[in-house]
Amino acid sequence: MVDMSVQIGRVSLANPVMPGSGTFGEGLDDVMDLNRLGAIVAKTITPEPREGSPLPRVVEYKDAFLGAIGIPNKGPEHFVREIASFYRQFSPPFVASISAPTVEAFGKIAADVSKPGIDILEINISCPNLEKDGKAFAMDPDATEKAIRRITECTDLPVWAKLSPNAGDAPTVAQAAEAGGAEALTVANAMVGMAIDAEAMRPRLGNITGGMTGPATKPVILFMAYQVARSVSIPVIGCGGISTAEDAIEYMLAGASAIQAGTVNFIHPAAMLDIIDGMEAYCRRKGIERVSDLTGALDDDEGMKLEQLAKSA
Amino acid sequence: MVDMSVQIGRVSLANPVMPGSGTFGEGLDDVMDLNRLGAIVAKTITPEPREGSPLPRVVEYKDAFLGAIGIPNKGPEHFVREIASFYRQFSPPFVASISAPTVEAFGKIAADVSKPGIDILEINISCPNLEKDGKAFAMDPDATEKAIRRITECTDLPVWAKLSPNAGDAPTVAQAAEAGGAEALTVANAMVGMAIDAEAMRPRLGNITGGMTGPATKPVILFMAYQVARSVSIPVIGCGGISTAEDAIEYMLAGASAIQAGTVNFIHPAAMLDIIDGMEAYCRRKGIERVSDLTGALDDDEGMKLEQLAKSA
Amino acid sequence: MSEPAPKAAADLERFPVGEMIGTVVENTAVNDGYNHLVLDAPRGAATAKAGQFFHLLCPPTGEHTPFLRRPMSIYRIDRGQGRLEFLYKIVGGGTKALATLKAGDGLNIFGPLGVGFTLEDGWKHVLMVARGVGLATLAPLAELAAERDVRVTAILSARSPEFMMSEEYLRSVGAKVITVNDADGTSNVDDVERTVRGIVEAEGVDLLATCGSNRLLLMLQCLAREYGIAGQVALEQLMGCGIGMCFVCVLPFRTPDGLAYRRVCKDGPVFPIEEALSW
Amino acid sequence: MSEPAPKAAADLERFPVGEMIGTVVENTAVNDGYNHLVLDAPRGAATAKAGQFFHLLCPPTGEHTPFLRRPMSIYRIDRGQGRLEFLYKIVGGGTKALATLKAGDGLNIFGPLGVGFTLEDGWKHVLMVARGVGLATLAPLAELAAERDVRVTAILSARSPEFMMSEEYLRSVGAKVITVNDADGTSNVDDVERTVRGIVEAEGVDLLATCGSNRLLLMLQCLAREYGIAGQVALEQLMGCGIGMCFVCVLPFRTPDGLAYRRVCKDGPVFPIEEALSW
Ligand SMILES: Cc1cc2nc3c(=O)[nH]c(=O)nc-3n(C[C@H](O)[C@H](O)[C@H](O)COP(=O)(O)OP(=O)(O)OC[C@H]3O[C@@H](n4cnc5c(N)ncnc54)[C@H](O)[C@@H]3O)c2cc1C
Ligand SMILES: Cc1cc2nc3c(=O)[nH]c(=O)nc-3n(C[C@H](O)[C@H](O)[C@H](O)COP(=O)(O)OP(=O)(O)OC[C@H]3O[C@@H](n4cnc5c(N)ncnc54)[C@H](O)[C@@H]3O)c2cc1C
Ligand SMILES: Cc1cc2nc3c(=O)[nH]c(=O)nc-3n(C[C@H](O)[C@H](O)[C@H](O)COP(=O)(O)O)c2cc1C
Ligand SMILES: Cc1cc2nc3c(=O)[nH]c(=O)nc-3n(C[C@H](O)[C@H](O)[C@H](O)COP(=O)(O)O)c2cc1C
Ligand code: FES
Ligand code: FES
Repeated sequence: MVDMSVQIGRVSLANPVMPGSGTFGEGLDDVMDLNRLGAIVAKTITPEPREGSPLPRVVEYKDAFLGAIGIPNKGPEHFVREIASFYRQFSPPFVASISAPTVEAFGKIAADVSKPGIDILEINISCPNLEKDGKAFAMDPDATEKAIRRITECTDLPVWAKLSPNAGDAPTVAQAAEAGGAEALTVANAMVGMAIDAEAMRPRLGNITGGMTGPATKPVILFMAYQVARSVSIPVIGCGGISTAEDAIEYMLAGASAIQAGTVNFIHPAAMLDIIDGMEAYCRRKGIERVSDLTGALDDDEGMKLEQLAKSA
Repeated sequence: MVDMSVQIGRVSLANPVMPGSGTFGEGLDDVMDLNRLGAIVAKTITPEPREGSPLPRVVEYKDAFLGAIGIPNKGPEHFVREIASFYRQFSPPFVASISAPTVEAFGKIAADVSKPGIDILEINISCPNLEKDGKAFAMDPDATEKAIRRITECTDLPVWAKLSPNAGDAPTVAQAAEAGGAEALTVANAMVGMAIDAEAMRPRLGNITGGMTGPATKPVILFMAYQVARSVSIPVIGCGGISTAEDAIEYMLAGASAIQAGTVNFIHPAAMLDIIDGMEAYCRRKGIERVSDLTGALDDDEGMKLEQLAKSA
Repeated sequence: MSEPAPKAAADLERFPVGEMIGTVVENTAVNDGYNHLVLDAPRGAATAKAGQFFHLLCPPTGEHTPFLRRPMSIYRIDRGQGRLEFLYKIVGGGTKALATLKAGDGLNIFGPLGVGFTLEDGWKHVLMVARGVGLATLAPLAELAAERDVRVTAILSARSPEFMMSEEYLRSVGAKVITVNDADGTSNVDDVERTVRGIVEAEGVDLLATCGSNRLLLMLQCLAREYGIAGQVALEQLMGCGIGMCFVCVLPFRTPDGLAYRRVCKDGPVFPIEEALSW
Repeated sequence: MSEPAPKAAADLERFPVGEMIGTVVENTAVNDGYNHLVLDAPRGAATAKAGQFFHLLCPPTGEHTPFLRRPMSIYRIDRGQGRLEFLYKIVGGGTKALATLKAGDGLNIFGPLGVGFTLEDGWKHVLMVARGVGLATLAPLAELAAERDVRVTAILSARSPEFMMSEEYLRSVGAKVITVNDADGTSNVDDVERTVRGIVEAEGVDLLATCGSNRLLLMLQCLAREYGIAGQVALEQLMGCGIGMCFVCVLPFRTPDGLAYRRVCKDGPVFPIEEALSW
């Protein structure tokens, strides 16, 4: 028997697998037993309701999903009343994802959703900071720290900060989020990209740019998770291109304590169950007793340099 | 007849297509007529000779090349004597690529290679800055500006700065390079990534991390080129995942004045000729007289927002 | 990505929607550009309803590697034989890949998905007006109506008689079929409108159902309002997940609160005709 | 990526290396895990030399989408018929994809590449010692030697007699063939060393050539030094470009200036035996 539980700050999860925000919905309740998940993560909500981006909202490019959805949502009140209460029937911890355009607004929405039935707040800081030229919070260690600090002042719930791969210096932003009081870091959100229709001489997305997700991003985000895990002491939740148990294990080896699967839910709707089963089978096969033992277990001695070869030759 | 020439700062190129540094070599002279290229770009050299990274140096991942080569080279003297003189037999402008660990060393190597037969210096600033905790120059607008300024003081040759997609704020770094005196910007170098062998619990590259290049990176770097082209007034040379004429045209539409093809040279060694021919055919078919008219010709009005639809409904 | 064995939920009642492997019985060209796909898929056939769709994982081929699934309306549900049928137009990478499937091959399908057509008790006559591949979507409605002893008249519009599909099939389930086409000029909207008015006024109609043409939709919206008849339209939009999670597939609709986006996959693909916007 | 038609250089003299489409004549299993591929590729066959290799663009299949090319030694050059032959072991995605090719299919190959074997004037006897798929690489040397009236003795080592490939072919070009295998215990290095010493001392040898085994390489390095005979070894390393541009394929070598990396694709794949390091 493999112990599949993992500890993320104050919260213990039955297993390390959960959906990425915005890639999950009630529809999956018709497909699989949601109680098997490590946690349930809701789509991001914002202080004001949003209709979302102009159409078209997606284009596929090789192994990637390039989407510009624009966080359509009906605001915090509807979220607490309708969505959070729907998920109370399920046992896994329920994670609300929140975003806001200012530090104050972050604090307010955090307070607004800190209601029974919501166990954790994931902070989507990949959104424009209206106090700083619209540059995303996640690109800016200082803004990140301020936002997370304000949120932790406004809620007693554990706070996870979701970083952006578009920030140049991931470890610094990660440390800022930790300093602000985050209990865990989700690494990471989508990579900004664009696609152009050469014939039409037009962007392929209504929003011009979009977020790239899916398998194609894995090498870059896996590295980011590795780098971040080595620079903070709070747990890292890996998220980027995870489609299989093997991908999930790679993130754990790189230093993640849990993982989120996003785009794969659109392709194989029950993929998270396959990932859980595959991770367990891997541990069993390798004689690893606790899945949490995988965290950071990468043997990352560098390959031999020529000078070392010369000595050993 | 389509006019295929483009102007990059002081230099006029017969066409907009050239290889990415490090993805080209004499070997191609046995494969195709190098005089057909817009320019010839040499592999980066450093002040001191280097053996390069430990093995293995490459792993493929879906549509990407993940490589850690480590800039093996024999230093500037050998470069001027052997490599630059070999390329004097060809007509396209010859671009040397240089890198260095300090601002001073950048200036010195720039002076050392400003020799007859070398027409342009491309500055690879994706290398660690030993004066600033080893953080790459390209991640830091200030260091970028200082390095480029020092180089332009030490050479009369046109200077192109090659940016990194790992910097969080590409426009700011781009403006810094422009302020330092760069005549053009190459956008961009490889994205840092890593790959892990879950079975062996080891990194797949000798160097642990590597640069991700090839088609998978196109959406991200295309966006970076688009963003940079709108924030500087010097030409942008697009580079990232270009394998076909269509890819090249997308970069031009996004704002690039020329393009570099990298990894595709490993897959289809004569791909650059196909790209040139394909761009010309596209212009002919569309009645575009000068390939340079493609630069920035993207029609990037946003899609209609719901509010606008409401008005028009 | 190697194909994981789909998790077939043991409990169909509790988990009615699922990923499953259908076995290709037939995948043949109906006419230039359209294919007819018959799948052995007992689990899907058991639960699918008229107007719903499946989300197909088109197989990677040497040339095409479709990443996302592709939505396809169910053209026919054969519960007796446990089969699902699709009628699809070959347009891009996904449908080209689909067209390479041969009898005996497996196809990963996900569904049944979406809100289909509704037949209210007491309705006696359904008038379907379909164009092109829209025929595929309306066909199961005809069969459903037949099961419930509701009369069906179907006006099928196509570019030319060769593109007139499923005429036979519709007649076989008891529909009265009227065909119009561009080639002989019978398909222009004014003529079709006249035909519809004739039927409504002479025979009475309880539901106007349509799919596949913007101009027919506009015309039927007006007639539905004018005559006070219920109308339903099946819409299409590019999709991501197919089950309401990603908000990729939205279209604008007229709602009581003004214009709003709704998800074609989850809130539709069949919508009340008065809410649809023309596109 | 859709396959661009390779730019066939009009001028073979000026551009001897190129991308070309070979037509599969045969692609059959030789024994468990090894395939023999025969390609119609007149341009390649015209210029290829013993010890060189081609860089193959393994076709994407539903399951495998190899991104980079895969290097393969030329197993046989049939200039008369304009054919190239390869002998390959099925190990991963690329070679699995290769194994799906059928007669008549096209295969995009790039070459000929690298520095092959050198036969100096006046040499009279070549002793080849090969193991496993290393046989593939040495076979053209035997044929080259035969053309030049140089005598060849080949010691072939394999796991068991079933894995003994190309024995017939080597005999047919006039080589004297000695086979050893693990199954009957004849392939251990000490025995092979004794055999080599016997041949060198009894018949005289001008070149020791080897490929495919680290232990055989070490043994032959010593004997080459001891007897003062030339030695050449064909090496393998993971490759990117195949023509010396990317520095992916380096291995460490003993050089006059100490250890240094060299590119297997461009500086090799055949190297002087004394420079190779064991691996
Ligand atoms: C609910 C629903 C039911 C459908 N039923 C059928 C059906 O029964 N028969 C049939 O032939 N087609 C049907 N479609 C359309 C079908 O999904 C698309 O034709 C298919 O996805 C195209 O895939 P492709 O890879 O071949 O083309 P792509 O290369 O993806 O696209 C080719 C063209 O088709 C457009 N397109 C792509 N996906 C869609 C989509 N989901 N809806 C509308 N346009 C799209 C693209 O914008 C592009 O212009 C249905 C769509 C929906 C949403
Ligand atoms: C100059 C040269 C000539 C060769 N000639 C032959 C030949 O005649 N017959 C033959 O069967 N093989 C030959 N090889 C090896 C052949 O290239 C590899 O077996 C092949 O690339 C594996 O591809 P794959 O996708 O099937 O396996 P992958 O999935 O890429 O790899 C499977 C395993 O093989 C290893 N491998 C991959 N590529 C190479 C490589 N280039 N060299 C060594 N190991 C590798 C990987 O590290 C991995 O362990 C040659 C290699 C070189 C460099
Ligand atoms: C359609 C879509 C919508 C998303 N919406 C959100 C969101 O609302 N909030 C958020 O933090 N991340 C959002 N994401 C990002 C995912 O949670 C996840 O970080 C990303 O998809 C990377 O994981 P993947 O490669 O497994 O898809 C969205 C991603 C997709 C594809
Ligand atoms: C094997 C390899 C070596 C490279 N070496 C260098 C280098 O020395 N200097 C440099 O500026 N860029 C180097 N690059 C980056 C390329 O010039 C180019 O920026 C990158 O490959 C992106 O383009 P692509 O997607 O077309 O490959 C290298 C890339 C590869 C694949
Ligand atoms: S396709 Fe994802 S919400 Fe409709
Ligand atoms: S494979 Fe590129 S240098 Fe050898």
